[in-house]
Amino acid sequence: MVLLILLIVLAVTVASTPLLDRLLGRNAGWPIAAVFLGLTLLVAAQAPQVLGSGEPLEFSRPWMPQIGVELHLRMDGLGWLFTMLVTGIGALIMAYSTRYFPPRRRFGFYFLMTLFATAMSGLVLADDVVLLFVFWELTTIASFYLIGLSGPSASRPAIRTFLLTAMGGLALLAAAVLLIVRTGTSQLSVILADTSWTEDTGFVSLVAVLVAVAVFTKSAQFPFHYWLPDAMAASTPVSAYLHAAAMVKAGIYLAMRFTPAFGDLLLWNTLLIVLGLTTAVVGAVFALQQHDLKRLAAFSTVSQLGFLVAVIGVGTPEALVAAAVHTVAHALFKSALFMSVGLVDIQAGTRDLRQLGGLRRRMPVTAALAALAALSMAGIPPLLGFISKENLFEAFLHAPGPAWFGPVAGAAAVGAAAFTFAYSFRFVYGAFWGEPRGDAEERTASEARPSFWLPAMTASLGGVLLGLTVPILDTMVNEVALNATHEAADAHLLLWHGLNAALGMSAAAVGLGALLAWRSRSGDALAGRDLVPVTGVWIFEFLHEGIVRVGRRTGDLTRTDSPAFHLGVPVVLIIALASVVAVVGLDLPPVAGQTAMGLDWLLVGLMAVAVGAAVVTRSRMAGLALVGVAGFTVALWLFFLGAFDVALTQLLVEILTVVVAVLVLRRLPKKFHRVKRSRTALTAVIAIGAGLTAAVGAYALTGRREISAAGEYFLGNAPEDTGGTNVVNTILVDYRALDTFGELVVLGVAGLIIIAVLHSSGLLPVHSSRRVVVGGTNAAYPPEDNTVLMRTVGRFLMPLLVLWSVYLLFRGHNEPGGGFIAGLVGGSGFALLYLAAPSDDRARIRLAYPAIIGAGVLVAAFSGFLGYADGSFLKPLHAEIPLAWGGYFHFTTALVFDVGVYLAVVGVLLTALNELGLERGEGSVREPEGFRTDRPSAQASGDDAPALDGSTTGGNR
Amino acid sequence: MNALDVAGIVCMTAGALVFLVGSIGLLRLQDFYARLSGVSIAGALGTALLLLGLLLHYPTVDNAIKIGLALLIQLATAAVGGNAIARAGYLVGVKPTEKTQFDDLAATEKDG
Amino acid sequence: MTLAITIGIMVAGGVYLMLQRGMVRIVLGLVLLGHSVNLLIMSAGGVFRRDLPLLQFGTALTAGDPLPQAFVLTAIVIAFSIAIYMLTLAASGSDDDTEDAS
Amino acid sequence: MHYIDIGLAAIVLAMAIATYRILTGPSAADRGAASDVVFFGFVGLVAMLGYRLDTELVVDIVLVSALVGFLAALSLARLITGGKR
Amino acid sequence: MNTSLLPLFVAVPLVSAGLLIVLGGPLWLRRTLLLAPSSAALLASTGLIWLTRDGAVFAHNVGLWQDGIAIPFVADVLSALMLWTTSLLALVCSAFAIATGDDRRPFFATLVLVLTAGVSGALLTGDIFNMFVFIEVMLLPSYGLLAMLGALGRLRAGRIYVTVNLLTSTIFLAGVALVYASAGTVHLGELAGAAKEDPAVAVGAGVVILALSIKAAVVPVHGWLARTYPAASPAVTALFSGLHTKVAIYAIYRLYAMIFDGDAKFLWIGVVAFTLTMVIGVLGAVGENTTRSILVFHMISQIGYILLGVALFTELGLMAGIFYLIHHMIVKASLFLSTGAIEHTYGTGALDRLGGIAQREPLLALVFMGAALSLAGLPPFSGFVAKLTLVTAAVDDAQWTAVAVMIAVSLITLMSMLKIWGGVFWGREPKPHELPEPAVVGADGSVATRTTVPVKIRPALIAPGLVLTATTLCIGLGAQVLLDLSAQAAAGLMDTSGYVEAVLGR
Amino acid sequence: MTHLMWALRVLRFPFYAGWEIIRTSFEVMWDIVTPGSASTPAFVEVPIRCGSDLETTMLANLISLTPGTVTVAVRRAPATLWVHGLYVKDRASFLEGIREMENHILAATRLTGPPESAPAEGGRN
Ligand code: NA
Ligand code: NA
Repeated sequence: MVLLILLIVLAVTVASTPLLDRLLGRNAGWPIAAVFLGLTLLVAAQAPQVLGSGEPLEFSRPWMPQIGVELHLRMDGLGWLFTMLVTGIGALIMAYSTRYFPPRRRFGFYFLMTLFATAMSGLVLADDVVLLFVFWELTTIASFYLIGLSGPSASRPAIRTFLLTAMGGLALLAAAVLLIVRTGTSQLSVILADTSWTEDTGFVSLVAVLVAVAVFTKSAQFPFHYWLPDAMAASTPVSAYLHAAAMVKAGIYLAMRFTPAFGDLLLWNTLLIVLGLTTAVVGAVFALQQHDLKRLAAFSTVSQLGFLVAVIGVGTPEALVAAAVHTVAHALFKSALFMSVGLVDIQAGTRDLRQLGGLRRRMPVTAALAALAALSMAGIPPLLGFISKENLFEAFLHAPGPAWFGPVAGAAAVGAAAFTFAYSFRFVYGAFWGEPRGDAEERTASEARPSFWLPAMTASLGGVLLGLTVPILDTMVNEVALNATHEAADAHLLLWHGLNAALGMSAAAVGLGALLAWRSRSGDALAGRDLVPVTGVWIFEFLHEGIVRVGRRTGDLTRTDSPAFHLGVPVVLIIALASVVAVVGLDLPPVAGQTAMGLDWLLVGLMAVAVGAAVVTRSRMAGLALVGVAGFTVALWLFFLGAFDVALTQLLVEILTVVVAVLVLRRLPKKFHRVKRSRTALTAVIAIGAGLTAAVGAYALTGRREISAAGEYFLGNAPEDTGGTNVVNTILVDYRALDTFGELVVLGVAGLIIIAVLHSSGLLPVHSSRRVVVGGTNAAYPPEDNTVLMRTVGRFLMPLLVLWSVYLLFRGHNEPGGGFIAGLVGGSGFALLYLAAPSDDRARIRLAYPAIIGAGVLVAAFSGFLGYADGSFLKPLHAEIPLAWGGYFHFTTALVFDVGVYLAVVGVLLTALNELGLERGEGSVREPEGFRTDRPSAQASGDDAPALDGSTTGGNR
Repeated sequence: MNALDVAGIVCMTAGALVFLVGSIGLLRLQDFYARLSGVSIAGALGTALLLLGLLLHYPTVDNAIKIGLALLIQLATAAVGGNAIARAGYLVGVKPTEKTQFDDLAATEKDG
Repeated sequence: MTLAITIGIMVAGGVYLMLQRGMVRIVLGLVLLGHSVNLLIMSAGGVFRRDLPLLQFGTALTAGDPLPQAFVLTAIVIAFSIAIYMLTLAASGSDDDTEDAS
Repeated sequence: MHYIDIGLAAIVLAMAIATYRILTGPSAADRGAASDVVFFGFVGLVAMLGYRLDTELVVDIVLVSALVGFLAALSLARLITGGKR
Repeated sequence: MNTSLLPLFVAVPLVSAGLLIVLGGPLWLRRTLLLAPSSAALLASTGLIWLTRDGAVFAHNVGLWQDGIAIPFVADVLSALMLWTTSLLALVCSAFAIATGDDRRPFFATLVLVLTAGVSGALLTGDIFNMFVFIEVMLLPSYGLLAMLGALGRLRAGRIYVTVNLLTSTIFLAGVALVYASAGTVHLGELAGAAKEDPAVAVGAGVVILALSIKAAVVPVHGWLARTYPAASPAVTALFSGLHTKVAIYAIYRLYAMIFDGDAKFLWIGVVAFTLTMVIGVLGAVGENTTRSILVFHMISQIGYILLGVALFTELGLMAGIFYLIHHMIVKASLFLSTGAIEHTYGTGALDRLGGIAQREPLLALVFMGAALSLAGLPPFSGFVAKLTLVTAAVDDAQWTAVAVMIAVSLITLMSMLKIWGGVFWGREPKPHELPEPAVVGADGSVATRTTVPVKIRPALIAPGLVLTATTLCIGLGAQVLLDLSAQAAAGLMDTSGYVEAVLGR
Repeated sequence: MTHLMWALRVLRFPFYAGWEIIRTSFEVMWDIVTPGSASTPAFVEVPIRCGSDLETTMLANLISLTPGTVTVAVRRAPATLWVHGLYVKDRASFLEGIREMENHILAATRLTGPPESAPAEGGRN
């Protein structure tokens, strides 16, 4: 319950930051600090249970039961320690922030900081690996924005930080998933208690490496250390929190948490100790080199975390005790140090050591608290830092592995500690002692108000107090070590352990450090020098650039607007698929009947001629005509195969395609574009491959069964089911009317989009190569007289076409015909009118063709809805209507449906003729009035869209 | 096979051959305007014979009307189509053969 | 087999045209491909029963499978719709060349 | 082999020849004229196939073809002149 | 449930579309006719999800013809979920189009309605030829929407789009023909398991799947998508991204489960292709320099993730894939809409011309970033759950390469999202003269010369994205709801007997 | 009586037209199948007497249908056709041939039969 309260209180705090910010501005930090303090006390109050009796607090709720993920929280000693740090240090930083920032609203800051605290608490309390990961990533996201808050210059560092820590997060995710799948649970404590997976060396090594990557990235360990100083772009309170209690400590927590599983794994020990100590040394050296106090503190964090990682890598209970103590010590001194950097920065206007000096006189309190923190960091008794370092040294000496490994590790630690002493000295001496070195401003710096330095002083004194009363930490550190290693520890923390190796090492570190500080003029001699040729940032940007470049190349693979490329790839894939099938081979049934009749060969020959010619011609007109010939041949084929309606449709469509295509082709040059020979060869190869594939496929995969059950059903039942004897038509308007409905919508939409596209883009003018050369006075020129022949013939044909089309419409259910064929015939009539007209103006067909299309769709849909009277959409209804001359007319709503089809077809043909066939005024897509008057229904559409009138009715232009 | 059938086959075969000769005309005749004669051989006589053959095979009143109508339409439209293409060719300046004796149409232009 | 050969010829020609420059040739290629698939659908119904599925005129026993015929009819109309739209695109905006470099 | 097949072959040959003319031109008008022949050939083929395949219904196709075939010819003529009526 | 209502998902928008053409009418009426069908569909599909949540399958023989003869419309939890998501997206994208003024273009509303009708039909039909028809119903309006709206290159893009899609549809139809040739039916219920038993059916169905893969833009047939989507208007891109490729993905799931019965011997092909898709897509994304082209390449990459679920074909994998699919549709549309709002207002989506928008538009920034983090698979958004379950499924199936790739790719995904973030939301604000003229003229038809950086992005442009980002957050936080439904859907795909029983009564 | 005569003339017309088509077809076909060419082509201006559009159309179409001649251009006032003839020996005989056709058409279209008066000789020489 406590755990739930804790998280809820935090979440509520996050949610209330906008309000607090609005009411209090920067002072919003006070109530937040109070809340954090309260939570700290709440957590502290759990110590008797969690630390004393070793009973962890637990809470659980289902979240993703499908994969066994729960909202499972658990606070043991380890969790308790980190929660204390998160809330305790959090309270100090929040209080500090109220004075650090200038007095105005800081919405994003408080929101993100509290979110950060929430995420961090969640992280250390999560007892579910998925939940752990969720909070882990939340800290990443929060830190990204916190860094980014500082303005444009911070965006790159923020992004670098995000990507690097997200990479670690992904490693953690991989580890989590591996564990879930392996152990069948996502509960962390169960996984860690399970020894079955830790015995599989390969598996445990993989998981260990993944977790180590997460730890190293989050805790800024070599070679991922660069992000932490990089992130100094963030404001100082952010840095203080990030470095002392949150974010980087997440890595430490993770490493400690997984020690029960990996503690005995030499790979883990070695990895952590070697890289940890390397980081400790490198970070300390770099810290000594800095001029900027904040960067110095940042490299110091890198180094101190190196110590922590390395000692966790040792894996013994004693080592974990040392880790626990040092975690606390570091949290206190590092938060104090950062806060003092902020104090100096604000009060003196700079944090550059080259400008600072002698501040102790004007800022004595700050000087004192900084010195105390630095002393703790340097490992000087009686501060807590001294005790923790003693324990660290002791632990390193007992590092696992070969006998020489412990002493070497110890020596490295001493080296790092010496540098630590040196940079601690540089920090305090450079800023507060000596003489002022800079300009006016910091000479006039004054001490901050108590409310500003008090939080820092608290942290600083905490190190002193705990150092003096260190045995009170015994229970806690023993419990932490127990939780982290699953082995009991029996540590007794003391300031004075007697004369032992660790004390000697401490002395050596201090001595060497003093020597180093003296020889390097407190670091000035080393500062600013490039010790290594490349920086981590450079490597990151190099890799980043590299990936972007590779990405660019990848995009280039398909970066072409030539349809040929995009069309060619699928064809090649099909050929490949066919080749594979051919190689593998199929067991096919025998051919079920005769697949060739003598006459068929005529059509094969005709098709070969037509297609062959269409392929080689360079004339657009010839191309069109020849493809038309191929289309006629298809119609003949359909006729051969007994598909009479289909053949008729194909024929009509072919003609109308030519009619429409001509309207377009005249706007284009006579000849097709030239194509390079190499391309011709390539496309020919692909084409032949595709042709072979199609021919073999068609032969092998079709015609090997008797008529299908469905086909048999239709032939047997159509008259009885539908009252129609034209079985194909009954399928179209009865059985599968839904297909036909879709098809008529497709056709209608084609008409609409032609209008829409022309509305937005317009057509090309007639191509110059197609101009008439004969003069206007030539008797062959005047259209009025010269079209008289076609008009006269048209006058006789038109009624025939209309009659014929109506006849076809009505008889379709029983004999060849139906809505499509009838519509195409009717549409042909309009095409004739268009073609025979002596002028464009007289060719214009003054009908609201979009409305005809719409009416077609509505009529078809209406007949569909009639079907609901009998239980289903598009179910045809039947009635026998008595005829005047006797007998009955079998009426079915399928006929209504067919009327809808008819209308849509006619509407589309009208659209094509009017939109493509008529010339428009130059630069205008408007057409003359008159059209509008025919269409009252379209009038309203322009009312509140003056710029784009006719917005739903393309005819209204 | 009755007499009508035989007549039908004869008609059709003859029509097909006429048709073939017409299209050979497309190859052999000298200029565009001459080749239009090939078109009308195929479109008029050729098609007419073929339709007649069909009628002889299915000699019903119904078919007589339909085929008669079809023939009428075919002849009318073939003629108008031929005219349209001839005029189109003339308008875009398709050159007649050198042998052409005179061109009254071109003269109308000069007069104009 | 004859139908399969026809399909092969059309596909080869269609693919060839489709892979050339210029929208019009692409459209023509796609039209050919569309035809060939329609024939494939007919082939899928079987080519050995070739009588008309018009029950007034013939018998259901030898009629061709009507279902593929209905499919083809639908497919023809859809292909027609798209073809006229593609032709519009070919003459809309600029020349129908589909490539920048010549 | 049927008697009529000679005729069928003759028409197909004729259509092939016309196709050749479509291909070679030389003028657009020639292509248009040749296309007309191909279309007539189609009508003729249908008529003969009606005979050959024993389907009276071809009369319908012939009628529709005659009605609409005209459109193709007019359209091609229009293309030759670039749309001039 | 009265199953005869199922065809209304198709019929209602079509009637509305027809009325729009015939009636015209004032703007409010036209907008009502545009929004009402999607709203109704959203409600209806919510009900449908409720009814199918326990695995029930509802089928209706359209026209009441007998089983196996009629075209069946089938709703199970998978199709219900898809219907819900597509309705939501149609609604939200229409609202966005109203805000940008796209809806005033001729036939815009009509085309969107037809598009949604096509999508619904394709999702509900249990007949592969009918699916072809509805895919065409969906595509035709898209051809117009792409070419009539959007940037300068829209006609070029339109040409690629229409030709590739037509070729693909042709291939699809060829596949349908081959299936019919061998199996003698196009009815999904009768085809259940047919490809597993008969290799000839497998070839045909394989061709169908291949065609769907092209439509879904699987590598190596992804190029067309990357070239075309950025050319459309933002609202249209969002609509397409949410609907088009996703219908193809849905169909792949459905058909592979039904016809192939999840046949294990072909799955490796999918694993290879989809893994490649993840990599190529994300690399392409990171190399691009405008918001939309980055997002479009991502989409390709994410399609790889989604389809991996079906390539695993385990209960867990399918569940993860379906969850991913729903999540992705919402998030991707949100991203297109929020970057679209910027593009619409600032006239460009080029990263180097924009900057500092987080400062000016904190809400929009939040909307974008939420969706971006979700896309990259970060908690607490739905993308995290999607990635987690999918990775778990892949680990469970021991697809180690795929696991490694998924993890690595999500880092690069984040990288490219941060590229947008750094280029557009952070960084220097652009000077007025650096921005192009607004891409679309104002609602009053005026075209003003740009003298200032646009003041404020209108709330109406932000709200649609906000709705979707809020949805992804809710799905992430309450993951069990969608996970449950996805699990149910996956179960329906693993064992298709319920579906067959519903459509054939056996 | 007039009507009966007219009906007979109408009935006769198809046979006339058919015969003309057959005759001219064989003429041209002979030219096609024999080597070389006997053609003497020309574009001829043909003044006509046809009054209505129907008559003009019938004449122009018959000209086009008969191989060897094709109507290229039409004018309604004064009614004139421009015909491309493949075998134009001389202008007069060619015009005479057309006039013959016209007579048959007018006989069929007019109740009164073809006008006896010769048209004004507007043609060129
Ligand atoms: Na263009
Ligand atoms: Na002639």
